Amino acid sequence: MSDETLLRVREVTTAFDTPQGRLTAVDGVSFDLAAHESLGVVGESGSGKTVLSRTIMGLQPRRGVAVTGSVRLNGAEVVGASEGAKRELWGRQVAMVFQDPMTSLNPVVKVGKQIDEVLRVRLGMNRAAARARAIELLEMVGIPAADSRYGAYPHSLSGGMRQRVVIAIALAGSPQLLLADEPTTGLDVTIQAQILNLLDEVQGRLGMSMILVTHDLGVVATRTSRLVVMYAGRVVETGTTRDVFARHRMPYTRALLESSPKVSNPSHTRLAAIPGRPPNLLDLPTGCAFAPRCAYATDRCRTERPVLEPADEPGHLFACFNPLPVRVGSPS
Amino acid sequence: MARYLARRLITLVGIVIIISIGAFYLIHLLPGDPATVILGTGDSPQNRARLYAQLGLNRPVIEQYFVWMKNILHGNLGTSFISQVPVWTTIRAALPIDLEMIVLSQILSFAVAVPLAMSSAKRPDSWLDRFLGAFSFTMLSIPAFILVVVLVLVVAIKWAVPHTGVSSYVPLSQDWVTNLESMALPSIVLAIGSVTVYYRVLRSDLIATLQQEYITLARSKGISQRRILWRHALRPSSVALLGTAGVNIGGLLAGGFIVQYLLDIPGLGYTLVNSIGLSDYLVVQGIVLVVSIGVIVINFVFDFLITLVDPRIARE
Amino acid sequence: MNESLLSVRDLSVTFGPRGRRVSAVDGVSFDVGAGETLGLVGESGCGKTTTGRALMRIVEPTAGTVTLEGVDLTAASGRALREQRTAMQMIFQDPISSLNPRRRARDIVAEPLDCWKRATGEERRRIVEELLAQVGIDPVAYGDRYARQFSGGQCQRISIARALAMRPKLLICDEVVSALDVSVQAQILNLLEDLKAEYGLTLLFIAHDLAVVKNISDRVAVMYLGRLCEIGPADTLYDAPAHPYTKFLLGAALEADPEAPRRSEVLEGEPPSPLNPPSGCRFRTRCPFATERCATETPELREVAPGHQVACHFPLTLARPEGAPA
Amino acid sequence: MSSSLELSELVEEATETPDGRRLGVLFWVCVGWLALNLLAALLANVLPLPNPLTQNYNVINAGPSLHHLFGTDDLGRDIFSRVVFGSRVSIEAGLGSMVIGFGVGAPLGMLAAYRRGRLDQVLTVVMYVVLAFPAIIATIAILSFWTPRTLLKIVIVIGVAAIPLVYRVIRTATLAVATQDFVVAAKVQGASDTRILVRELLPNVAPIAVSFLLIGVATVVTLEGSLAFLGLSVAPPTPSWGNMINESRTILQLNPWLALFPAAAMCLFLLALNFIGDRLRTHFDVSEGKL
Repeated sequence: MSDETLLRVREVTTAFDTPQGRLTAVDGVSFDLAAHESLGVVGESGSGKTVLSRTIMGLQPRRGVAVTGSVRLNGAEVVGASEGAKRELWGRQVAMVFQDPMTSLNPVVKVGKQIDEVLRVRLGMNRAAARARAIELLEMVGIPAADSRYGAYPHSLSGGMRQRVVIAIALAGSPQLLLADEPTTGLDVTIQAQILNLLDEVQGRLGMSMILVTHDLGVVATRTSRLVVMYAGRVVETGTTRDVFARHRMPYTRALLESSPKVSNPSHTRLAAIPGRPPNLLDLPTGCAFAPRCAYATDRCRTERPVLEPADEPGHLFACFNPLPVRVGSPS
Repeated sequence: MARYLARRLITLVGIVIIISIGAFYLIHLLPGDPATVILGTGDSPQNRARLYAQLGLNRPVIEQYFVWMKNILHGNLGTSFISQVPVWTTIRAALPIDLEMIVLSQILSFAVAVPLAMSSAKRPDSWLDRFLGAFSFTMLSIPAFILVVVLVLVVAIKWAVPHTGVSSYVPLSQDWVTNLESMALPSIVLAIGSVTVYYRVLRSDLIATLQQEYITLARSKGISQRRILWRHALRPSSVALLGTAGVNIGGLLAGGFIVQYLLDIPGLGYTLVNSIGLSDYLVVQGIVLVVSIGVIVINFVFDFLITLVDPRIARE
Repeated sequence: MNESLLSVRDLSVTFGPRGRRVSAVDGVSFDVGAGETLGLVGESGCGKTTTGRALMRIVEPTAGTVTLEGVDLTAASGRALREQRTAMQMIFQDPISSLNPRRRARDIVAEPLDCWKRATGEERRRIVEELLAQVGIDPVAYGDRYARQFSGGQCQRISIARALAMRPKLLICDEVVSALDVSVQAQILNLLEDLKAEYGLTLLFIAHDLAVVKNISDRVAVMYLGRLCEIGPADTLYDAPAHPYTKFLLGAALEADPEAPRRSEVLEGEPPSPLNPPSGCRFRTRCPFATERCATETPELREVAPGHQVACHFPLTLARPEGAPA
Repeated sequence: MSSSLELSELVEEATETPDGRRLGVLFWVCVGWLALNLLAALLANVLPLPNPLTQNYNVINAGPSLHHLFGTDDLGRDIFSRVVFGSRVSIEAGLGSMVIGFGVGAPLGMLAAYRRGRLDQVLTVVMYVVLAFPAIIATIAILSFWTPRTLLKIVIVIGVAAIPLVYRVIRTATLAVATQDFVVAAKVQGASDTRILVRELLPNVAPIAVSFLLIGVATVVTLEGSLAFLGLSVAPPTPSWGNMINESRTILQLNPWLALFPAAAMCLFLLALNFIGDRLRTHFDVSEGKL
């Protein structure tokens, strides 16, 4: 492993025990993340992208979960580590920005105190220093009148402001890796743009690595250098963002790209909808999980599971028996 | 916040007035002549004359109410026609006993229920949680009077603990050891009832809270589980607990009679039961009024505590 | 434009008690021509959903008129109102909560028919099965399932079938695809286009997603803080927005294309509170072009191109030299 | 969304019937026990039971035997028979007062939550005020002076006191449903208010109402027992569980059976009611939360 690699994920599988049986939410996922790099993880609901981000952090519930494989963050193994050992990583090495800013802040604790906690408990700052630093962080994430907002309760802040506070909490311990799980899903477009720019800016400024988990290809298109596309818990395609957009080989990637409407297309452009619905994780088909919805599926797809294999470009992998031909030019 | 409290205070006063009307009017709702009901067994021509003078029974009902109210505001709830003791004197002697019983039982209840609920919520469906769940459910289904009968049988008789009667009751200020000895059993009985309720309410809210995203965020900061439970989970989970406690404590004040009656503790409930037996209407009326107001004040205090715990509530 | 089917004039909705009154919709006027799709777009809290609900009088308008085919809907009450409502139908954002979990798909779709005793027995069954089949739900396999047994996309299909049962003239779609996965979203959008053609429907399509709105709409109206900013043909409005707000909104939209230019012009700040909206133009507090005049004088909608109206004192299209690229 | 919440979503997505949860064996045992109690109370006159009032001084304070299943009391009356007949008082008081409480409180609560506005405001304030009056104290006060005491009067007083409580629960439950989009959808289709109340709201509120009703019956049974201790329930010699336990206190050491059987009957009855009520509530609450 090169010393540039910050995060090394190998064959990670996360399965939940449910009353209806064993549910494999993440299935054999592997990738590397270099320092200062930003990686996008894209998939629809049920693709396992959120469970994957929690598994990387080791933040899954305590019981009823089985994780196998290896997640090494700066050389430290997360899978199987004790809660105490993981606690050492959390906040200091890796921090998370959550999906819904309305529910991710404690409603009865002042926002300043929620930032303070990392500084005082984890960094051992005293009360005054923690307060000063918390206000600095609030200013850094673009909260106006940070001094007075320090004592505000979350309910008096708008969604955008709350997400800035969540980012401030994540930055408090100066982590090397920031995991952002759908950080802008519930926000308005103009606020979404603000938050994405903020994440971009702090990542560059603090030299962090970032994993941006989202269902929206628009979010990752210009803000990540590499992409992982997930379907039914597995990686179906990965490569540089450019390669995945322009030279994708997996039919699901194309379907995902072409089924979402674009502002640049004329109105009443017929959308290439994917038939059927996202897969049932408790009852996955034997072969390729996408086969039932795939226009190119053959008998082999329905019986045998494709593994990731390299495409022409370096670092570009796809899992498909009938890959699409490389198209010339960009997909749009 | 201040506006919210002011509004609550106004409603409080309004309700007290309505309750006073209710307590006053009770006598007119009952069948028969009010004078006969009030005098009960203490009927005599002199008493009758005094009653008419005291309440102005021949005057219009509205005027009677104002006379009655004026007396009450001067601390005069009337004088019992049966014992010839002022009602307020009787109540003042009994009330501290209820308060002591409630304070003791509530300290005990919270001290037991909160840690139990936390250990249950930490690992729902663990053997401890299942056991506590089943146990609390069973206790919930045993009425207080059955519990008292059983406890008296086991503790007071089998273990020969001194069973104090009304005559031997000693106030806290006189001899706290003897007092606590006699208050232990009733407080424990009341506490058992409260613990089961508090445990169940807090446990289910804690479990819901621990599934909230902000708890995951707190975990992701790398702080200890103990800190998460006490600093992040307990406060947002205690809104329903405080609401329940307010109602429950009010219920103890109003419903403590059964325990007092069975254990011979001369509190308000005991006095109430006795007065009902003697048909001492004025004492009953006085206790109804005092207890009602007490219940409302307790609810108000707990509503206030809730707004302290959850700042979102005062905003609505 | 075709002859207008729906005509909204000076529609206003206010909520709340005196002193804390929120003006959610303030003097909104627009027309929807028969057979066309009008997209209503804006950020949360801009009043687009309230506008849709006020048209159906689920929320009572405080002022203004709503006319459908010459009939004033704001005048009716009681049974007449209920009967008029059937000419318009509505589909909601949350597909799961739109269906009563304790009823079967078949009965949900039949509900409007039962309400008005339009069909019974064999005819009712035939209509329901036809509708379900049309929205892509197999009536034989799924018709007897309870609402709670369906996925979000399927629920939305059932909602559409129910809305079509009374053969409405106007369909109001309120954020109907925002709760769905992209792949399912495309299915529903295509389905709506197909049904619109088949039933000759007129659509009012309310959404926050600019790409979705453009995709389905003939004309688009943009709302900000309870007022209409701009209304015009979809393609023109997106290519050459006349209102600064529209321009910023489009600038913030994310294009799923890594080669797309990363637009640096981001709208700063957040919308002000509707409790205390700014005087004059409501966008002026965030508008980089705002002047004195914007604070004192409320801009009215005026035409900048045929069919393209804007409520701005200094529309962008007029300020540009002729022939400049959009 | 937390991992566990997301998990439940995944599971729901993956299983076609989220409502497939079971109520459990214990639930049905409790239902059976309740049914047995009701049946015995209903058929007490027809069953081959000795008269609960007949005194037999030859067998006083006898332990359980084949002849007297639960033994006899200090007057030689058959305890088993008295327990069975005594259940009638508890059941009549519990069901009767809940019929009054739900008969008035439930329709008002549903109407207020659906209509909102002025009607809701007025009703809620009235109920709030009534609720502030401590029901137990009021019940005792009224019953102590409203003589002669009969079961009907007890039922009326408790039933009226229950109205605001029922109103509040039903109003809250209806409110949670009435704000859902399917109610708006029904309005949009032109459904009348009555139709919406009956077709859309009632089926969703009913399960909560039933579970609350069962817990309400349990509360009233306990309250009636307490009243018996104060001599405010039905007068002896009519058997009731409360009366029997109260009478047994003085001779508890002499004849523990006398207290044990009515107390056990009462506790098991309450346990069954509470368990069924609680189970129903969690069973429906979960799916309600997913609405």
